[in-house]
Amino acid sequence: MRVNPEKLKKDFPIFSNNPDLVYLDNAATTQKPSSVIHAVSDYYSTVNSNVHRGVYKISEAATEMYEGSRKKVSEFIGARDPSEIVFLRNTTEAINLLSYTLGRRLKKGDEILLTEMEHHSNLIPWYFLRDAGIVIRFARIKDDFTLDYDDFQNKLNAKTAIASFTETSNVLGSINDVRNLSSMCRDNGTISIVDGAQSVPHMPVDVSKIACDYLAFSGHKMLAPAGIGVLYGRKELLDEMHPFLGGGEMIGEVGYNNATWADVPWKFEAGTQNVEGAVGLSAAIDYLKAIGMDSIRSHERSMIEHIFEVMNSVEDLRQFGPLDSDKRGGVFSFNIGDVKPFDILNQAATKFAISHSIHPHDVAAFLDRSNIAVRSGHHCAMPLMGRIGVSSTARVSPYIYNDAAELDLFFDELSKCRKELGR
Amino acid sequence: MRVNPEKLKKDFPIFSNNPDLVYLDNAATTQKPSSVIHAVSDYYSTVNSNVHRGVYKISEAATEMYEGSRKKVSEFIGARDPSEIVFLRNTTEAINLLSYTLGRRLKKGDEILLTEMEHHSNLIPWYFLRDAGIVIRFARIKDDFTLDYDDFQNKLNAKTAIASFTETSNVLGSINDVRNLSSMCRDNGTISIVDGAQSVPHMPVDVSKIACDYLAFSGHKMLAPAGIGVLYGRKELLDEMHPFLGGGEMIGEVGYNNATWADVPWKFEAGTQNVEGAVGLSAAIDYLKAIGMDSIRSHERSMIEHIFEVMNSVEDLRQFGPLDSDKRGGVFSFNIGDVKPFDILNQAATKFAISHSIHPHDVAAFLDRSNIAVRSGHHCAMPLMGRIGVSSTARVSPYIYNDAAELDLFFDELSKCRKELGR
Amino acid sequence: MQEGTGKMNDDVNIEVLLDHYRSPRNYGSVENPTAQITEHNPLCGDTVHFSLKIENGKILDIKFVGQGCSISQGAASILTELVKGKTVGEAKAIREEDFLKILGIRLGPNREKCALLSLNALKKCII
Amino acid sequence: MQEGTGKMNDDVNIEVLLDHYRSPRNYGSVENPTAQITEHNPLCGDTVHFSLKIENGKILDIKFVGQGCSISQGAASILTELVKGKTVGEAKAIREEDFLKILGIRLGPNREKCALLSLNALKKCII
Ligand SMILES: Cc1ncc(COP(=O)(O)O)c(C=O)c1O
Ligand SMILES: Cc1ncc(COP(=O)(O)O)c(C=O)c1O
Repeated sequence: MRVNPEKLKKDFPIFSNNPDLVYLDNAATTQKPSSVIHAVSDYYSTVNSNVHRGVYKISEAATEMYEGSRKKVSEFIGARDPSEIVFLRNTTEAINLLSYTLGRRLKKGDEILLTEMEHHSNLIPWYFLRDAGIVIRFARIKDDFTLDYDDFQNKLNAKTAIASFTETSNVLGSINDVRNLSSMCRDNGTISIVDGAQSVPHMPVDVSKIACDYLAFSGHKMLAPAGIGVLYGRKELLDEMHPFLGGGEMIGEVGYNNATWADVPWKFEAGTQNVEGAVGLSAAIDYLKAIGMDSIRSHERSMIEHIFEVMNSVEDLRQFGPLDSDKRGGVFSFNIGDVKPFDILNQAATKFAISHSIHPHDVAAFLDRSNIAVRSGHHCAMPLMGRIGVSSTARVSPYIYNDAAELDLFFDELSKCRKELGR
Repeated sequence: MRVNPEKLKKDFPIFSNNPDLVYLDNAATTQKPSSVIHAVSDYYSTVNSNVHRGVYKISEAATEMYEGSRKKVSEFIGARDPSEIVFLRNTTEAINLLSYTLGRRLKKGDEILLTEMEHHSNLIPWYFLRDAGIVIRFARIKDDFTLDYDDFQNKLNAKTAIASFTETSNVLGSINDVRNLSSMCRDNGTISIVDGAQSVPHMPVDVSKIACDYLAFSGHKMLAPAGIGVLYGRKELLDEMHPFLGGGEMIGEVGYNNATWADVPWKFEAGTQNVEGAVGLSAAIDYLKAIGMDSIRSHERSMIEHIFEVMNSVEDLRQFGPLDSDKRGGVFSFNIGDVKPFDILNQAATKFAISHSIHPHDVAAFLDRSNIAVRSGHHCAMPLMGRIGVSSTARVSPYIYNDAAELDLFFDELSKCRKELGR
Repeated sequence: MQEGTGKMNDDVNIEVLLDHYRSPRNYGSVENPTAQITEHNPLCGDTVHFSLKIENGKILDIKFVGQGCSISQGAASILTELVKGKTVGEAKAIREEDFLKILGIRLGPNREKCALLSLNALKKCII
Repeated sequence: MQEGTGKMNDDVNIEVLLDHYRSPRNYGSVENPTAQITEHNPLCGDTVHFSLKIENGKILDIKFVGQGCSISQGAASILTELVKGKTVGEAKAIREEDFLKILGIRLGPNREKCALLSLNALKKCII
């Protein structure tokens, strides 16, 4: 099936309420279709209750929905068993769970391998371990904005306990071959973690093929509510991990002096579960599956190819990402002119350096006048900003409800922005 | 204003969809009024977007709603400033945040004082610290199911770094004088943490009066969605704490070798925020404030007094909680006959010990036939179950939409249950 | 939502289960057991203890003691009758679905845990 | 939702701000400063650096260099004009609301951070 943005758009109430809205910030969060909104409000209106522990009808029904969603997620990403799916808040929590629990077993001098293109959520949790003498290394990116696989391979060594890498960069759009990376890790006896925040919503992702140890992603970036996210982990690994949060539901038996843990995945789901979130995620997956993840990938490929075709119409445009659409998701980061990192010496010397560039915030604010919503800033990837030599960028990230006409409108307004604000 | 359950009930769609439902499991989670359900779906349909970082209209609007909710929460509990309010998933996460971050500073032999009536969520996070040589002590409860304040005071000593205690027990309904407990802690130089999961939804709670250091509670137990909870902390304390989860939004500046943190409360809100949850919580607080927390407390007091009046009509009923309604929330735990903890020697000897009791699960299943939803089990308070000499209990916990007639129906059915299943 | 969830009287077999609950078969402890196990259901503290006498891969005797709801205890009693005299292999081959079918009552996911407690305990014990 | 949020052209004062952005006043560094500070806005990497010459509690000179959006840089320029010649006490007394009023443009909560960057930096620096 081909994605039909015009038709799909009708499923999203935000667009009937804001008919002019051109929403191009989907890498941040996506809009919600009626089916998801209704799944959540129907849940509240029919069976809302606590799961797992209620011996009454609505609780049994809510439990079935919650565990049913787990099953749906496990099938969606090709897991062997629903028990490999842990419901958490988001990608960030999932990676922190791993850094806290796997971190317990590391010792001084052990290494963690990341890449230069990671989101803060796949950096800071690991940085915390530096206090314990853990060394963080970074696989480099190449000048074409793709990952340097040789460098990754070279930096994998006997001390590399964990490698954590994104499948798709939220800044560059680069798609990493995580199957290859996971296989390098496996050969090296290194645990592999895939940050799927920007891939699971946008293309087919199958953990049985990637053969990674863990995969994390967020519901809110794939049409589902905020507050629900997923950690996939191989069962053998989850089984032997220490729990992360302690509390209700994650226990076996508790006395005043001792406690045992529940089986996975419940061991990792302390506290009252976000059932409505899981129900919403289930509805979102139904919606995405009806379109087909392959079709979604094709649509985004056509979007980025369209961008490549028209982007040169804008003077002084710099774009940051691979120009090969095979290796590129829909994410498009750009600037007008050079938006260099701040350097006080240089700054004072060159009198006033803004003359040849427009700050991405001004770009975004200008586009907002035409109700075009784009992101501007460091995209929670400050180190990468330094690496590519900018202080920040503007970013466009289309999804299933965006079409070429919207991109054309965006580029038209961008040209106007260049004329009005540039000097 | 007097609480009018019959009128309020009309605001909750679940009751029009399940007209016979007598929902008495509010200590587990509460139902949601239309105003909350609509606040969430309106959010999705109008301004859904990422907060804090978007330079476009819907993101600015969403940010205003999110931060507006924080302000509303801070006023609701009498905090000095919105920056003292951290949005998390639930009480469980809030207490884990404290155990992980405050735990960093403890040293071997330091003590943490809890009470015998804590929920697993206020036990297990502290138990984790035992690995580091931290000693956990428990203030006892008395035979009348109230806390032994003298024992609490006696167990506070020079080594007591932290004390964490519930305001209202989710099993016994006992209301602890947390102002008194916090003052004992302050005098002893001990950090005080109040578990407000069962109090904030049910009575006026004012941190400026309690003068505790921290307070935790959950939205889903006070008409709001799941997935949103609150940690209140005194600003001076939050300021100097290490962050808990690392990721987007909680940073100041990040390089490959270093990172600094954002100001509070954002330092503790890593990852994409649950904006719709905060919006729902805001609507829930509006709803509760319109009724008045004093009125809600009075209503629940009248509910428990009504229970005291009629409970003796059920043969063999044992109840577990203070009989003084000044010291008692609406929670009512009970059994029919003695539901003793399992003891293999005793069990084999006495042939078959179930004869004089009905297991709470069977009670709950029986009541479910009449659509009366009550909880049965250990209520995530296993140690307390042992302490009061039972393996589990059944529990009724009324809220604003429950009335005396529902309680009467419950007791009628309970008597039938006693007759049909007892021997 | 109204279906399949703990309506105790909907099922003919509920009476059989309740009878086992009220008059449990094989209640007690086997003397000099060759295998035994105590298992709890964290949902509610339901407990079963099985003691077995196994010889040449055959379950010669099995008894249980326990405490808990009618479903957990009735199911334990039914299970002892089911596996007594069977081989360990045959007992291990009983799947959760099979046992639920034998019990013949419809249960929601939460009560299922009660019903399956004894089967899971037995399997752990005769590994 | 449509109001008060970054409609750059709604406000007369936007032209003043843009003029400061395009032709910043007091741009550069004071020689031998008695106080200086560099402050970033983590939202976007907007940066301002202030250098000041303060004598007897009076701000004799103040200059800035910086990089960032029109709002952060324009506001920095406006701020230097505002406080030059004022006492430290007077500068410290400028509240966020006051400064936003002086800028005279309506901003949502996210862009407000850009506008307030320089005021916050200055206050930290003259504590
Ligand atoms: C006293 C008490 N503390 C903590 C909790 C945990 O709350 P949550 O599951 O929302 O984290 C609960 C309820 O489950 C409770 O009753
Ligand atoms: C690549 C990547 N990883 C992680 C995250 C964090 O996701 P979340 O904020 O939902 O935890 C994001 C998005 O914000 C992302 O783009």
